Amino acid sequence: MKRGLGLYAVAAYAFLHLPLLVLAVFSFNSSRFTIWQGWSLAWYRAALQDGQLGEAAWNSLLIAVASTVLSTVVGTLCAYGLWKRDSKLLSGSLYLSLVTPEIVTGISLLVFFQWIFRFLHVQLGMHTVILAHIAFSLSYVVIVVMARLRTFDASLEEAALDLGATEWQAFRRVTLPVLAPGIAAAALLAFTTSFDDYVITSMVAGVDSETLPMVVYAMARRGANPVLNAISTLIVAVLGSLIVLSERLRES
Amino acid sequence: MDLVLELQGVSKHYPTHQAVNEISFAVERGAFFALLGPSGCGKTTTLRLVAGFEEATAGDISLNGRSINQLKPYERNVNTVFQNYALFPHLTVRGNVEFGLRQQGADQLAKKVRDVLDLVQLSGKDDRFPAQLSGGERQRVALARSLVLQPDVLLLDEPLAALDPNLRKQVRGELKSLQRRVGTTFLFVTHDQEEALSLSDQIAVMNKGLLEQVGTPEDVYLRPRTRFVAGFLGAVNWIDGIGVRPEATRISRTADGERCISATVRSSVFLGNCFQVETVCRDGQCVVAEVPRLDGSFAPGEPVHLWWDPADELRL
Amino acid sequence: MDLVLELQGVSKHYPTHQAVNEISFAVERGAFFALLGPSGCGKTTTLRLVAGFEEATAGDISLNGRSINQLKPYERNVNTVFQNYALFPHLTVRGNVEFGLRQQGADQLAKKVRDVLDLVQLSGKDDRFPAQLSGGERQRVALARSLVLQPDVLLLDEPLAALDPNLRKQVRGELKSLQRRVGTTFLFVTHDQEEALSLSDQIAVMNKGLLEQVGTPEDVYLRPRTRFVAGFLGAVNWIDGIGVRPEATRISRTADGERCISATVRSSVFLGNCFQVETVCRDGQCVVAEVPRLDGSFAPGEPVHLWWDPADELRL
Amino acid sequence: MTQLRRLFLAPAGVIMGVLFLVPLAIMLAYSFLTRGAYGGVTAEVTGDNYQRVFDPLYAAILLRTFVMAGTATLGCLVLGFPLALFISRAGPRKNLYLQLVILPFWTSFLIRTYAWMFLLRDTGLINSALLAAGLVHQPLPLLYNEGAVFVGLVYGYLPFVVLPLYATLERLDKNLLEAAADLGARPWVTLTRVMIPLCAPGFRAGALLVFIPCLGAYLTPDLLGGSKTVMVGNVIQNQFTTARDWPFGSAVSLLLMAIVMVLLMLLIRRGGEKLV
Amino acid sequence: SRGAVRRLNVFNWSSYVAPNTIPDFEKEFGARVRYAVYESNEEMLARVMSGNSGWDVVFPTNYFIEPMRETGLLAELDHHRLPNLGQLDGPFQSPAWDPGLQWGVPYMWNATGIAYNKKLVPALTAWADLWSPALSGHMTMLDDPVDVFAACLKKLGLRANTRDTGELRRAQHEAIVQKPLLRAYLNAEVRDQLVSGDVLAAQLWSTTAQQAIDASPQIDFVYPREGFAVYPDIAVILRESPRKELAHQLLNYLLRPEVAAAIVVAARTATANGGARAFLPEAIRNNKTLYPSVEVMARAEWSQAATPEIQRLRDRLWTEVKSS
Ligand SMILES: Nc1ncnc2c1ncn2[C@@H]1O[C@H](COP(=O)(O)OP(=O)(O)OP(=O)(O)O)[C@@H](O)[C@H]1O
Ligand SMILES: Nc1ncnc2c1ncn2[C@@H]1O[C@H](COP(=O)(O)OP(=O)(O)OP(=O)(O)O)[C@@H](O)[C@H]1O
Ligand SMILES: [Mg+2]
Ligand SMILES: [Mg+2]
Repeated sequence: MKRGLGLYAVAAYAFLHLPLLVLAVFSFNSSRFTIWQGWSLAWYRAALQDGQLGEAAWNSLLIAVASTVLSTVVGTLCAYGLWKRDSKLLSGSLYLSLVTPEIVTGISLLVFFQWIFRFLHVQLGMHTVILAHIAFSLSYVVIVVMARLRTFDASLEEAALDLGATEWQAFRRVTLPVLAPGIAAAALLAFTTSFDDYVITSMVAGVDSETLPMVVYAMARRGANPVLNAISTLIVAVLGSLIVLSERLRES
Repeated sequence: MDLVLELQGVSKHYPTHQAVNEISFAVERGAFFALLGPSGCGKTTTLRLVAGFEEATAGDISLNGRSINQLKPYERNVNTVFQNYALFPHLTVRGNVEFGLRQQGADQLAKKVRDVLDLVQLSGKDDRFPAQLSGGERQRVALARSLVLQPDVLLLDEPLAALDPNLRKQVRGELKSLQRRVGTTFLFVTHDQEEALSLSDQIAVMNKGLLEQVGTPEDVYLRPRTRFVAGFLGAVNWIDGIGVRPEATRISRTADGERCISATVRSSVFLGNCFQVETVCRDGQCVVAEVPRLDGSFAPGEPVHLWWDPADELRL
Repeated sequence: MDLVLELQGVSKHYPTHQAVNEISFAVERGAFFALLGPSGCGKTTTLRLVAGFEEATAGDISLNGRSINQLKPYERNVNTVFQNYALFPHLTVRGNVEFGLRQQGADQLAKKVRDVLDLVQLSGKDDRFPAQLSGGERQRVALARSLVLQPDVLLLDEPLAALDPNLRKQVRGELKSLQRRVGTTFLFVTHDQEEALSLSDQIAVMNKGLLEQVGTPEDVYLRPRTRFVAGFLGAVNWIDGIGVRPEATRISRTADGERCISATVRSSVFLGNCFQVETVCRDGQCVVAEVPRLDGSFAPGEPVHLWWDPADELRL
Repeated sequence: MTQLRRLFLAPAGVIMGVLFLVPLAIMLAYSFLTRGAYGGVTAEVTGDNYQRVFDPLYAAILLRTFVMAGTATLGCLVLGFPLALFISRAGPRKNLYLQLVILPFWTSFLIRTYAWMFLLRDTGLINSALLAAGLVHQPLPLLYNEGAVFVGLVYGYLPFVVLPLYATLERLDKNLLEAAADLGARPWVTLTRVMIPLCAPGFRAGALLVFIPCLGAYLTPDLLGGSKTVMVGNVIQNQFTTARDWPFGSAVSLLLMAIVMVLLMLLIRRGGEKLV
Repeated sequence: SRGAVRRLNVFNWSSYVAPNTIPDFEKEFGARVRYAVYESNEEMLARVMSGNSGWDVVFPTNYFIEPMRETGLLAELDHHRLPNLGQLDGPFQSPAWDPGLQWGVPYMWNATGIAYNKKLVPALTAWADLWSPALSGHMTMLDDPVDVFAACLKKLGLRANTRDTGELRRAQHEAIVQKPLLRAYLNAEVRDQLVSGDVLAAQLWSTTAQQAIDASPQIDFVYPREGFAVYPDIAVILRESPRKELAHQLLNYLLRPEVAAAIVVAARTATANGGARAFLPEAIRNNKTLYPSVEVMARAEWSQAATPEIQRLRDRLWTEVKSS
């Protein structure tokens, strides 16, 4: 049984990793097609020189960072508040937004922005994308931080009060530090979901807010393109090492 | 006498449950005061009312003669040692002990911390994190953290419950001597009558949110006011309405004196320092006698005579 | 005599730790056998070796004279009552009790279940889920679940530890009488010497993975072979190499007889059925005497004389 | 505490209100209006958008979507459980293995889908390999069919079941498994009668986390399914682009939401676990 | 983002300009152009629909002009700012969809035919060939109701712009019959699959087909016997644009013969710019894919905007095809 499980795991991991591995390998292929014609960095050069890609990557990064910071702060406070005493309406809508199909979220936001823009003339752009991302990553953050809070011992806070700390000091100096790992995890999740999102972004993006996934999508639509393999590999490498790094930090 | 803490007709009613009902008692300065009662009787709630984590539904709590009902926990000069110690996991021993002092903006932190850690024999472990300490050490950190603030009353919620039984007896002794040394008033919650008897100057026995009796260990053990108190503080044989404790129940092979009951031994269990002899009277009632080991044991089936000194009867 | 379980030179070495070292003992059929020792001494590991959850590094375990080293847990006719009871939360009381029977493909399930539930006085609660039961009831379900399979040996890992102290004493009695009624062999792990003494016919005392002594309660309490055993089973005064238990340490105001030590009372604590009198000898050594309450107490500072019956000395 | 708490909840409340509830409300409103001649909406209140939803055509699409999402979910659970079990048994390496499950999913969903297109095409790697090995003589039609969509969905959502299942397995009291063995249960019985039932919460959470996104999926059917099949997601997207029929699109979206909510209620009722 | 430098946001089909078209414009007019590309009219519409997307110039296909105008997305052109309008080919001077060229300037045009692999014998000549079981699993159609229905209608010998619901239904039947034979409904991405041989025959736009042909000698393109639809892509200025002047300057710039010619050479497209012909190399001018002969063009049918009713019916029928 034990061995069977092991073999299965090998197969499962192959299933999970092969596709990207293949992508990575062929990103070094000198040929456009899936016939191996020898090593080459041509596609990487192409990817790195492509101005549109660079800008899109930069946009994605800005958006991800901004929305992560905001949704993490707001989400953490919210989780804490809900943990103190549940608010049916708020937690309800959080759960609902968590399980709303992306397409619906995207459409509803698009409709919403158009509708309010009738009244105040604002253009779609970074700000709308960031708002949208906050809207959908908020629930992730709350859920993750909440999971951490469930294992948080309320008497720690009482102890702080008992030792003369005010409620705010207790939160600031005891609750937050203890929750830190959970918050970090939440932030990581928010960041990647934001960095990865296409469906919602493509609906609320404006002229100056094309993101990496949007460019990738357009390229994928145009058919096989080794430049895409190169970008994908770069993203996997960069994000992957980012994750590993953060893991290291958390452990130490 | 100098009362540091006074509760007058204090009640705490939860929507679903009346946890504490009109209890009143007073604690003398420097006393080791125990709140004793079965699980769920309202001990912790009472403690939390004093600490200020719960608001009393009725009644008045006063510290040094001044009412503190309106004060927030961080405005009351009492401190709590929580049942699970509630040490801050992200702070070192020093960090934990300093926490309260910083809130007060006290001076010479370092010295105060050093002194209190010496007091609880934890010097040298200042830089450990709670996770790196044994159960006993954690408990001592919790004590130090509160004691360093020199509270008027130190509240302890089953401080020994979290310790492994072998450790418990030892720590019990240390706790007592510590209290004697620092002279701080201890208000101490437990459901273990042996603990309460061995530690405290005064015991308040609670049951179902009500205060049954307050008194010295001897009072509550030898002169219980209610059947509950009598039973909760130790085993009792109830013989036609009269209560006699097993160790006061004398047992002999020969009938001497008139007022004695004849019975037969059902079983005799060796408990180390004594034998627990279970006998059955004519009327089928079961009476347990505790015989010091040195007085020897009795064999099952042996006919015996039971008697006791009227002075040892429990009068409710 | 009829041995049901035999361990011969059994060891369990974990990469990091030698949990059990070459222990050997035999359990008689129908006996109530206790494994007593401090936390971490290897009791649970020993039990798990017998149950088959761990594989012995060395030595031989035999059941009814046949070696069972090679058998998987589900092939051994022994059953375990886990410390946390390990009841299946998704099954009702009946479901839990039936579980083992189904595996055996036994017939008349219903009857067997009814009988065993009667035995542990749980009839009528068959359809409750574990979450809907009190601690004591859960423990009884765990017992029923195992007893219904009529194992050659029933293994119990601190079956009382999970209960609240007030309940513990009562359940202890029930457990004993249950064992007498069903006559199943109980192999019982505890770190509470009072529990071991009051329950068992035989006690094996373990320490640091080694077996220190096996014997009746009287043997291990009165005739301990090692200092560890002597100390673990109860308090001991060590006076120039001779061990005397507090309750055997006589204390009197007048010196009678020659072999007696003069000392002064330091403190006297009321423990209900007795006073714990702490005295200090000339040489500064501290000796504790346990005085039956009825013999009255002593005041701190009183000069007293200590003596004991040589027969009460512990000879190692 | 109350005032501090109110302060803490306010921002989230505002965000959820403005960026989630209000948009939904607008869609609700739209779903009762009529389509403008050239898209957009005109302020004529009507209910036919909802009638149209129940037209057999869309009912069939809804059904197909459910079947597809259902099978994908099942696939994820079946494939995910053994993996979760393996990880929970992996001892010190647990975290590494867990990271390995998650790692591919730090990459864009599109890239992962694209990788599969790359593998499954006639001249893609799998077929090239099969041909080279002489196992087949002409390439198998791997891409552009429901099979490909299934693979894409399963691949895309596997971790969403592995994580909760792993969590429950971690919380699972090992004694329970030992108890089963102790009572004479062979490994298989222990697995089916004790372990799997006790993982019910994990299965439930996992199923929800996979099933719902699958309901809304529209890129996977397009990219891997060659647009030959429509799922509800495609219908919605189509209404807001090609068809330019926002009211109907809104109606379908809200219907989907309603279904999701009902599912959620049922699951929360049963067992009442939190999702995460 | 307003600076001294003038900015212009242009949203165009992929590979629809020459590498230096935009840079030259920027230099000449001291402007900074943000140039992004899309793959389908829907994609573009979805982005500009909000009326505040920030785009200034987009290039919808002619049948999108009417809806976009009706929903108030388009700005009216100022002909004084477009002196080069005269360069347009005859047919584009006053087209059916916009007689006065009020709303847009025809940019490039495009026809749908069949791109196929030469190894197929006999060579494909008609839409009907895309119904032949022999090619089952190796054919694709465009993922767009307009194109697919046009092909089906033509196969039936009907007008691609028909307003007759009955005819549309017959076309739908054809589509449903054809679907099982198809590998997929693909747009531009089919190009590489043609080149790599995954796909042997595909309904495709002439310009995309030309790119495939350039990539592989194996590919050829045919304007089907039954006739085919022609789609001009129109350069329009969005009403929301706050930079109408610069936008006009771009349109006028794109109308310059040499600019248009350069684009054709680079992107291999068919321009609506008659003046450009003169600048085109022989090879391209006679390229039968980009510039079919007169007799071929006789079979062409210029696409028109469908009425909302037809559009709606077509979408529904299309959904039925997809879910069949
Ligand atoms: N927040 C609450 N809401 C409702 N009932 C409560 C609440 N807190 C405590 N109770 C009830 O009040 C009673 C007293 O609780 P309390 O914790 O004081 O008991 P306790 O004496 O400390 O018991 P233990 O020895 O088990 O700690 C219990 O029956 C408990 O169920
Ligand atoms: N899997 C393991 N790996 C390494 N050491 C172990 C393992 N399991 C137990 N030990 C060690 O073996 C020793 C005996 O463990 P065991 O659980 O038998 O003690 P115990 O007598 O049951 O203690 P307690 O009374 O606390 O249950 C302990 O020191 C423990 O740390
Ligand atoms: Mg309590
Ligand atoms: Mg143990």
